[in-house]
Amino acid sequence: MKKVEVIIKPFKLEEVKEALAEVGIQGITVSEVKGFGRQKGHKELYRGAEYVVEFLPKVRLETVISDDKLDAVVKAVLKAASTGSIGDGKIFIIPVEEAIRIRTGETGDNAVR
Amino acid sequence: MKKVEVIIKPFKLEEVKEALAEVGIQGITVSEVKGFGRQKGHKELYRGAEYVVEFLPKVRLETVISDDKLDAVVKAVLKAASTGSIGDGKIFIIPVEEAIRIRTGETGDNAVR
Amino acid sequence: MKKVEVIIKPFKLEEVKEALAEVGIQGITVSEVKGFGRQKGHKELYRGAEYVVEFLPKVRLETVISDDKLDAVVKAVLKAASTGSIGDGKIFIIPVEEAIRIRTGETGDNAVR
Amino acid sequence: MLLDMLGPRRRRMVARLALAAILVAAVWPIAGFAEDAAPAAAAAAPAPKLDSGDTAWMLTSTALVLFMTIPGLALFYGGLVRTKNVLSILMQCFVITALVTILWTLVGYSLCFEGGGGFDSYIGTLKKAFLMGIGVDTLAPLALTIPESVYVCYQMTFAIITPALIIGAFAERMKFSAMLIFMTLWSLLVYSPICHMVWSPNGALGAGGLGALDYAGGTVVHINAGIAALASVLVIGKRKGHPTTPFPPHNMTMTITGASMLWVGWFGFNAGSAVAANGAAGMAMAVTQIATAMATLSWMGVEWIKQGKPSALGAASGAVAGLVAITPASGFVGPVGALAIGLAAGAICFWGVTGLKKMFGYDDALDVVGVHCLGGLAGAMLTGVFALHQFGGFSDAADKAGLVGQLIKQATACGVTLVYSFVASLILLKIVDVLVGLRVTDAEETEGLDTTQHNEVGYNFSA
Amino acid sequence: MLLDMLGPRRRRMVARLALAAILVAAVWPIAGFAEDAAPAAAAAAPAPKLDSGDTAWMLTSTALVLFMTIPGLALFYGGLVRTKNVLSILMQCFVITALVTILWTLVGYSLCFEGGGGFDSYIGTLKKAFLMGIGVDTLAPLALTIPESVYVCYQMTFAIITPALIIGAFAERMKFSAMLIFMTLWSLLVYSPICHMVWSPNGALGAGGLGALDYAGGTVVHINAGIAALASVLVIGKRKGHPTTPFPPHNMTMTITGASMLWVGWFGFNAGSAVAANGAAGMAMAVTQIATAMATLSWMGVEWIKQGKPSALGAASGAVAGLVAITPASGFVGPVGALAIGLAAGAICFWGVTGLKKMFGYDDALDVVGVHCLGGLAGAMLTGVFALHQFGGFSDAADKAGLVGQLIKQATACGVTLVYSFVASLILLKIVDVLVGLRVTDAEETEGLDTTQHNEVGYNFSA
Amino acid sequence: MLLDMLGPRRRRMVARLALAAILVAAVWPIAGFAEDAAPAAAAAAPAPKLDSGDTAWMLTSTALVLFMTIPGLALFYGGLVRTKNVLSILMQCFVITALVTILWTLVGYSLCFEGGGGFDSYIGTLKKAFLMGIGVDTLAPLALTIPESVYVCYQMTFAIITPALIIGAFAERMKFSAMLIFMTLWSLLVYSPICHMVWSPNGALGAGGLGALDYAGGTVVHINAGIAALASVLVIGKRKGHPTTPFPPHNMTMTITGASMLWVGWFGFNAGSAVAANGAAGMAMAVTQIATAMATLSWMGVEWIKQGKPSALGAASGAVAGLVAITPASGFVGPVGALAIGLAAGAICFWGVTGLKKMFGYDDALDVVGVHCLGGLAGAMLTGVFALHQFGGFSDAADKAGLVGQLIKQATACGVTLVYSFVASLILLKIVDVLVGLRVTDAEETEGLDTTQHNEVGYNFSA
Ligand SMILES: Nc1ncnc2c1ncn2[C@@H]1O[C@H](COP(=O)(O)OP(=O)(O)O)[C@@H](O)[C@H]1O
Ligand SMILES: Nc1ncnc2c1ncn2[C@@H]1O[C@H](COP(=O)(O)OP(=O)(O)O)[C@@H](O)[C@H]1O
Ligand SMILES: Nc1ncnc2c1ncn2[C@@H]1O[C@H](COP(=O)(O)OP(=O)(O)O)[C@@H](O)[C@H]1O
Repeated sequence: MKKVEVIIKPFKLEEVKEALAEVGIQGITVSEVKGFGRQKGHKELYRGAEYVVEFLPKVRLETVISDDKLDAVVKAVLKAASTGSIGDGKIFIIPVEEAIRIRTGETGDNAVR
Repeated sequence: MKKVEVIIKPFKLEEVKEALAEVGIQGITVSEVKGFGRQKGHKELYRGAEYVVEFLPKVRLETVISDDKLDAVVKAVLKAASTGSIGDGKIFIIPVEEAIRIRTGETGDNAVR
Repeated sequence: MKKVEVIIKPFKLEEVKEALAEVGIQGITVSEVKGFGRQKGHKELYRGAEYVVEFLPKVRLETVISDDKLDAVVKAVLKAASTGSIGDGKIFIIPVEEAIRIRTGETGDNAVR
Repeated sequence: MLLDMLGPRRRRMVARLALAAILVAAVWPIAGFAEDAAPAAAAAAPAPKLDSGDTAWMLTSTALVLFMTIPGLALFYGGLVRTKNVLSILMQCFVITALVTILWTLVGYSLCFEGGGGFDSYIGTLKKAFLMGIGVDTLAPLALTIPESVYVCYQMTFAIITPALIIGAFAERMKFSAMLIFMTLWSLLVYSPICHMVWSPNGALGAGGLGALDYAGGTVVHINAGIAALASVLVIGKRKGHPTTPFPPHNMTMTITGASMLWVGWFGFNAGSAVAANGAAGMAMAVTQIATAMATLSWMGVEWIKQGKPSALGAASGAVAGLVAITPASGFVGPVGALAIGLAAGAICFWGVTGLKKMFGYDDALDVVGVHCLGGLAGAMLTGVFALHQFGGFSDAADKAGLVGQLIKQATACGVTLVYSFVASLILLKIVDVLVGLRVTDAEETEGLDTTQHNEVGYNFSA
Repeated sequence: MLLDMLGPRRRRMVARLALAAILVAAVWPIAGFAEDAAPAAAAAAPAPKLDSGDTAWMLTSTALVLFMTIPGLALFYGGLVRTKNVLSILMQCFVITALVTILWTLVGYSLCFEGGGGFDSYIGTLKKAFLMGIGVDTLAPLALTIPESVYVCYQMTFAIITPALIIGAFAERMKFSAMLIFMTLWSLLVYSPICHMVWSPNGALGAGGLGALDYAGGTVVHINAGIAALASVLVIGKRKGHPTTPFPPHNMTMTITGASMLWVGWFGFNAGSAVAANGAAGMAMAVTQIATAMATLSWMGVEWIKQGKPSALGAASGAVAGLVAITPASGFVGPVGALAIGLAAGAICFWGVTGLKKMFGYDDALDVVGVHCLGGLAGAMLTGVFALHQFGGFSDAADKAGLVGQLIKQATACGVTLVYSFVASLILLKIVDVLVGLRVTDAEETEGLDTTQHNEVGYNFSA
Repeated sequence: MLLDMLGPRRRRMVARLALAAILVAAVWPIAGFAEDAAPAAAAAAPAPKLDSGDTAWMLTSTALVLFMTIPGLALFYGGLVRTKNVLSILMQCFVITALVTILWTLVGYSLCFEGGGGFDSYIGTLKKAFLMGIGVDTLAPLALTIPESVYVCYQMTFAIITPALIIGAFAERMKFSAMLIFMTLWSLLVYSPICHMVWSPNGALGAGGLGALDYAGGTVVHINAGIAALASVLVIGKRKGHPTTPFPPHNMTMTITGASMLWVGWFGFNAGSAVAANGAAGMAMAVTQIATAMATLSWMGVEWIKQGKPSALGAASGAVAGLVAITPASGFVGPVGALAIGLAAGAICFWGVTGLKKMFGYDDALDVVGVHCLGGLAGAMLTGVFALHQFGGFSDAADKAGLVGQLIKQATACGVTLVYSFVASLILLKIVDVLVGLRVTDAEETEGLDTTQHNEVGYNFSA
């Protein structure tokens, strides 16, 4: 199994979620993160004090999938999340040794199906 | 070492934390996430516009442990987090190559003890 | 490639980010987490009911890097994040199989450069 | 809609109890119509005339007291619950405001203030149901320098805040529908008689009867609401997790904001109770301010000593305790009395929400008992002391009764209110429980009242 | 600064349209100066004298109505938008308050209330521009017991809230600069004539003209703002994502707080419209409270039945609907009329924000049309019914006109307001669109108005 | 409790300084009792009579000014700090309200307004300590149409807000205990004499002395608080991280809400300073509204030009700047003067919080110096201009003094206030620093004042 971690622009969440659903992914965990990268933040001003917001709001999706779905998932994300402009984000693939569904105790691919 | 990532229902946090403490786990990092899975969200209505809250609030616990504790940890979580109803969540086990305690520079199992 | 996950005290964020920039790391994802460890929380009191805040606010930085940068990164973090007092946090190193830049489709080390 | 599914056996029980409720409810109106006694107190004076200054102040006071409930009390209470229940609190305050307004218009005002019926010691008549007979130019029979329409509105705001205070006790677990039914019954069957007994010229407890002093609502509002609150938590039970899990306030800034609004709005409550813009109103404002300030410092001091640090919630609670305690006294005591009452109220109510509550172990979520019932009792009794001229007060009646005499009157009025309100509230709650069930299910409680009762959430910061 | 980059062709167009705008703008003042007609209505009375009670109440009412816009309306609206636009709402309400104050001082008050010009049926003169001639001791010509300075301020607060209401419709997508220009024009060219026609002694629609009844601003404020809101959403278009993406409120506690403040402040709006502290003010307060309460329950009931659960937003919306609908009626109807108007308003406006809006598919972000326009219309028409003595009202004029007669007058006034305000608003919006562009770019809309227009964010909880 | 651990050497120093403090503190009361001079100004008039309208307005004004501090100022300031310090701000405002109320009751009112002692130019006597001699029917010696109890309360709200303004400067780093001690001393030893000098009939700076004009507190409240704020940041030092780390506001919606409440409440401040419901009050309200609006637009304009975008914080700051600047002028200037004062105030204070602050590099956390001190100075000087009839004002005294003459008077009063308040504040702060230490530890500052001083946190959204 693999964990696919995807960092995207917040307003792309809906689209990526749907793209994943289309390739049969139903389990996703989402968190709000702040990103620091090539895309530069905007300036805010408070009473003359300039304040550069370097960390931009991003959304992280994580989904653990069986190895055979990896390609489809990556493709789906690439398509749905890309705007072509800087700051679109990244996909990271991380090995997962085991997955367990708490409710049933199912393990392995069954747990993430 | 392994990282055990657990996604649970928010109100189970206290119980799972205690269960982990009982098997000797003291270091945990917790974050609020939103989950998308088989458990369906509720509907909210704003002036007649229906709004399905698809992402449900979940809590993620992460703990990095030495390999020998893995079984105990998994068992403890399974017991504490399960309500038997859909949406109870998942456990993922991910390999960790190294852990370092920032304060002391200790590494490996010593760092997570 | 490796993912370096760092849990630090919130007010250290700025310093660690700069230390990472100095060793050439430009891509970082940051999230707010709550930590449970040896450092004990403070007590809050609400109308006589004592309430121990066990989970302390921490910040997690994640950065995916090419293997050759690992040493420099760990050293930079250790130096910037340490206060010598309990609760300074941890560094975890996790294997990453692949990284993809969504905007360009670049993969591997190129994606995280 | 409102009725949940019931089995046949339970349904029969419901029917029986509903019948009982209707009977009880019917007593008052019938009583009210029974006899059209002679015209009330006032009359005969040298042709009463509207005073625009008094009217201006009473219009303002009405706005101030309404402001106390929405948004004041709503925010004070709302900040103290968990995030998942914040809207249920705001909604309850808001809808109680609407509900009681209608009840008051239909029969409440008449039952409270239109005396002259056969049971005039206990309850009014229905002669002014639907505000019948109140025109643009009608002056208030009990305050002949202002229009009756203003008097109706001003008193209405008291009838609104009293039930709204109770919701703090059973917060985070009562069904919205049950709350509505209970408050309807409570307003008519508990608030009306108590209010009439204390403030109507021929009421059993007030100036025309026993002679207990209650300037702005120590018994009518605070003891009444506070003891009903106790009844409600005894019937509905503790929140899941109490007392092991802590329930820290989800938004203390909201609570402090609400407390500040209560403080400011309370000027309408107490200084407005002079029903005129004069020296009595001025002094009532002064002593309100002084007692509140003193109670704030008093609670803060005790907390600082006992718990090591002074908290914002403590300061705010102290202020509310002071406001509650000075309420019955505010037209009768002077600055020194106010200092004493404030000092006592802060310390006593601190004990109420820590010691007393722990002692008995009931789950009064937002401390209505410890602050309003206890603070109201302290205030009512101390009024019996500091209203006397020898203690810096201004009440000739109290002087005449003497210290002990007046204290007995005060105690009696408190006792009657405590017993009647407690018993009646218990009965009404049991009835409502049988009718629709008081409490949400365990799952609903865990999920929170906002989504389960109202299909909404308080905050959506990441939307 | 204010002008965005324009191509030469577009620039020419701008020039032409700007010219047109200036011409339109110039008409009123010129008209105003045209003729100094005979002194207005008042005069001749037995030496008018300031009444301190009336003055006290009007000072208070002014504060209350200002309180309705900031922070009341700002919070009510602010809570309903997404987090990234919350400051834009607060800022718009705040700056409109400042802007309209200055416009009012310069010419607005004079245009609205200083009649006697050649077009006295439609617009005032500029004789009191810069508040010229208003001294410390000048009494208000239209309310001889209070200083004119107070009258100026009181009416100013109405001129402030009316444009502020409109912003709810085009929320989350209009440029701040465009909003400022539009509101400047709208205030002068739409609010002023409508206000003059309805409330100036010789206005075409009010007591000295057609005889339509509008006590506190059903046409002037609510229908006027509501229909301009419709115009604005037709011109500016839908928000990105509408209607597929949901836009849930980001902070319902803020919205309920704002609604509560609106409710309390509205006492200044309606009871203040008596311009005195007397029985008329008192009755206006009473019926305001009753109608609002009834509308709250009415909306809640309909929602409960139709959608399964009563929501806090529903209750708050119902209250606002009731407040809107009772506004034109508040000086003319009695308690029973208030109950009826409230009942109707809750149900009608519920349909306005669900049925009507869906039917036509416009994106009125915060339901200004459904609540203010529709509620205003309902109120205006029902005023024509319940103002009659036979339906519990107090208006001799309505009695004289008869039910049908008065309804025709009401409908006419509504119609004139609807048509004039809609058309004029459309034209002004088009002009502003050409001048600076009404709408932010797609990218700005996605990022949110707070950072793109104001360089700030609403919340920084983790800072 | 309050005293931290001290070494023996330091303890000796404390003892010495405490002695000094007590001596200073003792001067006033002793002075006060020294001589019971002849009855003050008033008297002799044709039997003064309470006016219910004036009383109504002053009761309302009292509520409005209290509303400015809690929750107004508390929210305005509270939103601007970081999340971890929000409760410390709310708590400080709340407890200062309580503290000053008690001080005022005990001696403050008497020191400020009960003249006739041997040092009547500088300070009052203690004859009315504990509000002795003030009964229900006592009329205010300085405002014979209202009860003295109301006058006491009204002036109390000024004594409350003045120290509360100062906390903005040293926000996020002062110990709560130190703040309490400092404010106690400051209220008695700085506020009392300045207030007496300006507003007491025989005060050295006011109408009976120098003849400087200060209608509602330009010197007494704003310059006084503003310069004390400067003293406080010089003594306590910068926040950790200043100026490299940005400290963005944690909740701008809270700040805008607070600013709105300040705006509305300020009507009580300025129009209330007429101590009557008459034309003077009306005109004060009008010019307050106009100057505030103008300053809002003025700050917004400057910011827009200088920094590319207009911010909500800028608009709110501009409004406060305008309110501050019009305060001393509000009873003397006309609409045109108000426009000018507003225009100036917005631009000057913008420079105060950007240019001036950067120039000197002090860490005035929430810009008390730049807005209140500078705005107060601007207002005080411009009062000397626009109070003259030739500039649209109403002050005969100013006309008599002539432009230059009046400006010198104004400058003198400003100068005296600046010097006395600055020096006295510096000394008091040093004393408190030695006594208990002014500043929290580095670790506490990092963790935040909410948990370290009050054991609480502002928000618990995920609870
Ligand atoms: N090496 C990395 N490790 C972890 N997160 C990264 C890394 N590089 C980028 N990110 C995340 O991806 C987001 C987008 O990256 P950025 O460099 O701004 O643009 P792009 O994805 O177009 O190269 C960042 O805000 C950050 O959250
Ligand atoms: N494949 C997955 N990858 C990541 N997170 C998942 C995955 N499947 C489920 N989750 C997380 O677990 C939560 C519970 O899953 P769900 O399918 O609703 O019920 P159950 O755990 O009973 O199967 C989800 O809300 C989501 O946060
Ligand atoms: N084994 C672990 N797995 C995951 N997170 C951990 C682990 N141990 C510690 N942490 C995180 O690191 C933080 C600091 O750890 P703590 O034990 O308090 O102090 P120290 O890092 O000095 O040993 C914790 O609050 C927690 O967030």
